[in-house]
Amino acid sequence: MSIFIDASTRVLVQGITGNEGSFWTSHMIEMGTEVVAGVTPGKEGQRVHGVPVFHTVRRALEHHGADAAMLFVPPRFTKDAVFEALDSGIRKIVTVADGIPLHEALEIRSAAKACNALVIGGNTSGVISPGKAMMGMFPYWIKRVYAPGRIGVMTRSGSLTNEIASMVVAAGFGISTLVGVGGDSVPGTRFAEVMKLFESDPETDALVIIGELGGTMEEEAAELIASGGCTKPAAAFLGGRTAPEGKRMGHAGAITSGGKGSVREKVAALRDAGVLVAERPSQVGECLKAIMRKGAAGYAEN
Amino acid sequence: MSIFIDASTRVLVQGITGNEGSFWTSHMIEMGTEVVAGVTPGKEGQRVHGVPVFHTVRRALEHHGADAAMLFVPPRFTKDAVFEALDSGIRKIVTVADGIPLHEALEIRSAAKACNALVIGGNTSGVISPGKAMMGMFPYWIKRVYAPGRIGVMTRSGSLTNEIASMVVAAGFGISTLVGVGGDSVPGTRFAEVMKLFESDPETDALVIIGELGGTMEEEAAELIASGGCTKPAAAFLGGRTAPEGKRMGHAGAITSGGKGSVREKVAALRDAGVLVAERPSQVGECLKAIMRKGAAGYAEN
Amino acid sequence: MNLFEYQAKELFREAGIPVPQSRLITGTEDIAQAAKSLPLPWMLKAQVLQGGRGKANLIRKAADLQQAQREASDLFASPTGVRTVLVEEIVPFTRELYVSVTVDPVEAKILVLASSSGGVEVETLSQSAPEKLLSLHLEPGKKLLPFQARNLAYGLGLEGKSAISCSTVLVKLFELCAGADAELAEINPLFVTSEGEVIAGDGKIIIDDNAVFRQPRFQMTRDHFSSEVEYAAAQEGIPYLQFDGDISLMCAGAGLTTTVFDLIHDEGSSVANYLEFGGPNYRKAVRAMELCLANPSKVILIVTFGTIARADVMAQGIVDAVRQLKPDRPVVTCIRGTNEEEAFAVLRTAGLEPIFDTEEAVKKAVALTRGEGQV
Amino acid sequence: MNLFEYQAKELFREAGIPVPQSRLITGTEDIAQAAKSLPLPWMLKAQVLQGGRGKANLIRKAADLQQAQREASDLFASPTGVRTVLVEEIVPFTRELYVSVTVDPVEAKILVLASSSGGVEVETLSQSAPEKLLSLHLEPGKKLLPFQARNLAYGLGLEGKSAISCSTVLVKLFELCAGADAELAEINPLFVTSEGEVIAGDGKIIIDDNAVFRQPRFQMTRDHFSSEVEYAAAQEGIPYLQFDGDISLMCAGAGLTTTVFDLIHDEGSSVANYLEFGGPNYRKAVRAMELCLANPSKVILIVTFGTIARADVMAQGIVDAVRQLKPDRPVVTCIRGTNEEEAFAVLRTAGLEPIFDTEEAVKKAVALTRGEGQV
Repeated sequence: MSIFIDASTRVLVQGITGNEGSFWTSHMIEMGTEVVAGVTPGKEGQRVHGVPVFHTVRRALEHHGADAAMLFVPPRFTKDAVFEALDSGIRKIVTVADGIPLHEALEIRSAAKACNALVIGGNTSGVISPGKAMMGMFPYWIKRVYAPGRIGVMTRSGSLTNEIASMVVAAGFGISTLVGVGGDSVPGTRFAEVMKLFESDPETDALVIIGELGGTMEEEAAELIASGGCTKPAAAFLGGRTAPEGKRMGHAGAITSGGKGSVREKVAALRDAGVLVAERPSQVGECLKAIMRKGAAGYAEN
Repeated sequence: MSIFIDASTRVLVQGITGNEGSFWTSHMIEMGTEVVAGVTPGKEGQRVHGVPVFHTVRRALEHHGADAAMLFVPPRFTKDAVFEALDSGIRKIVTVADGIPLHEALEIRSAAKACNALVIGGNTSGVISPGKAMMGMFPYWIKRVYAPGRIGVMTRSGSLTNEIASMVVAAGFGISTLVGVGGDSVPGTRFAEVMKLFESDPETDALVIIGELGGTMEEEAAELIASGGCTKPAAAFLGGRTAPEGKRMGHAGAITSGGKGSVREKVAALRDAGVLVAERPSQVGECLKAIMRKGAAGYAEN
Repeated sequence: MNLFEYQAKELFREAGIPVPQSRLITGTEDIAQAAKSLPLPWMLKAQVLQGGRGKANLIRKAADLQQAQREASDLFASPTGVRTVLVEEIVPFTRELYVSVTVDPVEAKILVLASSSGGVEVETLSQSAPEKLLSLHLEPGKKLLPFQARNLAYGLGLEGKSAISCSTVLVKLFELCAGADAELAEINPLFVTSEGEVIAGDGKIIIDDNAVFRQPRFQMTRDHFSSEVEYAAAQEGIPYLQFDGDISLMCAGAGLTTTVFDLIHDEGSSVANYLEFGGPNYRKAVRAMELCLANPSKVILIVTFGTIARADVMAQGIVDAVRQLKPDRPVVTCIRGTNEEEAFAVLRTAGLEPIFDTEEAVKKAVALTRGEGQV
Repeated sequence: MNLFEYQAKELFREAGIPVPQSRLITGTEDIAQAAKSLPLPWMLKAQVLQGGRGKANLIRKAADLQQAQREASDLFASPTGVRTVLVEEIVPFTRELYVSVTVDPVEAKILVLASSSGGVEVETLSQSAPEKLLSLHLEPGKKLLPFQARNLAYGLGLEGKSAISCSTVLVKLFELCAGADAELAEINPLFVTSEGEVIAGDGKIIIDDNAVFRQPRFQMTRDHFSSEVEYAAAQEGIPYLQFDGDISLMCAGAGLTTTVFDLIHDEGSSVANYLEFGGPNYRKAVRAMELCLANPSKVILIVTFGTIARADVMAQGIVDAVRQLKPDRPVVTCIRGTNEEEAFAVLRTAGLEPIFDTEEAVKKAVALTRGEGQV
């Protein structure tokens, strides 16, 4: 299967009766995702696009097995919903909520780490394996962006991801899985953790990292590659190369302070680790082609 | 060695410069206890009865190895002192403080359980292995009470312990180790946990349980014996047989509520498990003699 | 420290837990004033700390003002000593639940309990219908999360709005328990109305005595005690319980005092008061004996076996007390422990015959209550 | 949200962290009044959010009233836009420390930092003297215990009273951080006086923007912004940054906007303002364009690649905005994503030529700033 989700993954949707939950549930189903149940307190007995709704995760799981939880829950209730899923034994969670309080995001990641769970998000579009399944909100209907293939993509951004993914596809490649780790300063899962999954994924040949200023996720990715923890060829594009110090560029996590988190440092770290970094979106396709050739050459040498 | 402490146990004293800490440190040393260092923030460089004082446990341990911590610390600071000892890797702690807030006592026991530590107390006289070593405040100088021997004693009380111990000694026995688990409603360590230590202690032949109304420690002890977790012969004395419902008899833990915690139930449970329960202090010696005979007979039968 | 129902409900209200409208009155004369702002019919609830107020007829219903005045004056005249009455609107309900937060000393966790059979004691519940009693353990320091509260509420069979209301109350009660340093925070019954609202019908909160120093809001007042002597002892910090028997206990050490209490009953006698002057109070012999003398007991029995509470110091205190207070009844002394030989000598100087054995001392005291063996 | 120094110190004071005596003034005329209750000499500290105020000459010393008035009027006349000045007593100190509480997103823990070299930026510290920077990680939800604070304080080489004072401050700062939903709570420098007292010399607190809803005490005011446009955008909830270049960005998606920002600079041009009208704001094209027009920019560049922020809806918004606002400068549009074909049609109806490629759009906009390729 793909690294996070495929057509056999049984997905539970928390917050399924809301506008967003209902809308994207129908798209997740349309794309082939197996949505087994939904949860909204007080709405048990309803159905949303044919999916039965339960008051609680616990009650839903009495009737339906689930491997993953998709959260369409407002940011202030996200911690509760994540803990509810974890408490019921679910170990793969995606939350799209934009605006999770920082200290709660910290608790979410801490709890996930403690029980070896993966929480993707918040402030993300989610995870998609084009042609197979989706947890989140992607315009999979735009085929020039979300075509299936063997490139693993990781990103902190939303619309920039559409931009870069379109370049990947334009260059003749497709996407195995795309993971949006989200734009918050404390995402539940970090690049380096996603890369480990891609590393052991037989369906992924190469990686594209879509980064930006702020934080240290790109540096951690570079460190993982440098230490041999990820051996697949990787290309990257990073936004915010010319961003001024101390200004938050849209995302909570996209800020440099005291010289830390600058794209210059990130690019240097990635390049030192052997990642081919594109200067502009339109170079991403060429970079991919180059690393794939190099990768093939590398294989030939062995 | 004895179950908790003997002459080779290196003891650190937290709160050593206070009146109580200083007074009982001198007695602990006099009795043969190896007190290696003391801790009082702000008093590093002093000596108390020859024992060097440090600001923190961490700094003390940079100079002296320690196996156990003895706390003469006011109740409001006890949680901090226990956590400080645990944080430095000490796994045997005795705290005599009377008045530890309940929710902090809960945190103390929870933390101790989480790292497999033994915290004895609060609201206790501590632990003594007569003739060897002492952590706490016992009148070891009264030889008709604290004579060495092969009986393990567990108690929730202070002065009643002196009373019962005097009966044990009067009957011709002596004490291997006496553990005061304390009179609080959430002691750090419970009877059943102490009994497991006595069970594997080659220096202890039989047990005396000094219980009282309230809580479920005696029932847990009975359950442990009934389930085969403690096979040594045991006698018991329990105070509060005629105590009225709902009245707190001195100790925080000594209260029955809604019929729970009555001595009648405890005695029934202990007797069902084969414990010989004395009706009055003066019967304790006879009970001990009886179980020792029976125990010997039991061995002969095998 | 036990809080009165009205105090518990005050905390509930502040925590956002719905409670019935009410007025607190301290005399029948307050009834008319209460009626101005609180529509009848009412429940009149005596504010006493004992359980089972219903059975003890300490809760009355009043349909109109006349009846309210009658019932109130009856309650205030109760031999139990009713000093305040809570006048409360009657809440129509469709169900009664039980919810509480307490500590589990074995697991070292916070314990949340909920049952769909409210209105009865939790001990009864746990015996009669344990399957109806839901429980949840939480690590100390953790909060009850809304989803956990919802699991309990739906587990009780609640639906619709009542499930949400109940889980909200559970979260708030949990926070209240930790914030108030409570041993127990209980709502029983928690009414469920036909509109799906929940309202705390009765409340019980016990503040941890070891934490009252940081809960300055509630103080022990005269209302907490059934006698002046108990109140005076509490203000002195001396553990004291009032009984109505023959022997005043003035002992040191909770376990030993309790044991002497048993031994007296074994001998067929009875206790006038339980008093402990050990630990931090071991120099307060005079005050302790004064409290004993405030009882119509026949004998004062003093038993100690102290370590830090040195026998000689206590003996000297007792001698001072006897000289100063000149007790009108016999005093039996059994003082052992650190420096016990010196203690014996001190007692003898005052003409008090030291006894060495607890049970002998008890027998002596009991005999004295019967006029035997007068010293 | 960044707090001003005076706000941070207000929180410190309430938390029991000692701060210098001070008065906040909003004009030179307040100086005389301040002098009545605050003895000179003083520090005059401009209340602006930028770092490095010392180097920027935004902190002045005043020995007497005349000097104070001179320095204050100078500060208020600063081009930075100084609206308030903190007048503070001068604290004589023997040492300066650094202490802070922040979050570690990798470990998912709270991070406490302390250094014996205060008064410099922590980033400098961590590079120049990492051995002097002590750190401690705590699980979220846990409190900093006094012993942990003492380990840090003694670790800094403090002794006697100053060690105790410093550890007390650490415990309080830690609680403040969690209680105020802070991303960062920093005291730098923390003065140590010759008497062993510690006093917060300067303070920096950043409240988590995602939690300001439950921290109602501090609101973003005009003082937080360097221009009216920025303030107006913030009130609208539209992410906006003020620059002084040629191209007004009106894009959707933080990452994409930031990338366009880079591309413009790569082309040798400059940005007038960064503005994001994606996500919840994707129907606010009119308001967004209004904000862009408030700048003296030469071109408005619109780039989007939306999913939920549908291309056709955004295109319609842009068309409405152009019709309504009649921009006095060229508008370049590059609108892709959900329903992009419909979007192209909509744009064309209004005479806007849709560009499909981001880099092409950027090039076009830059050319337009140079008067080339006018549409």
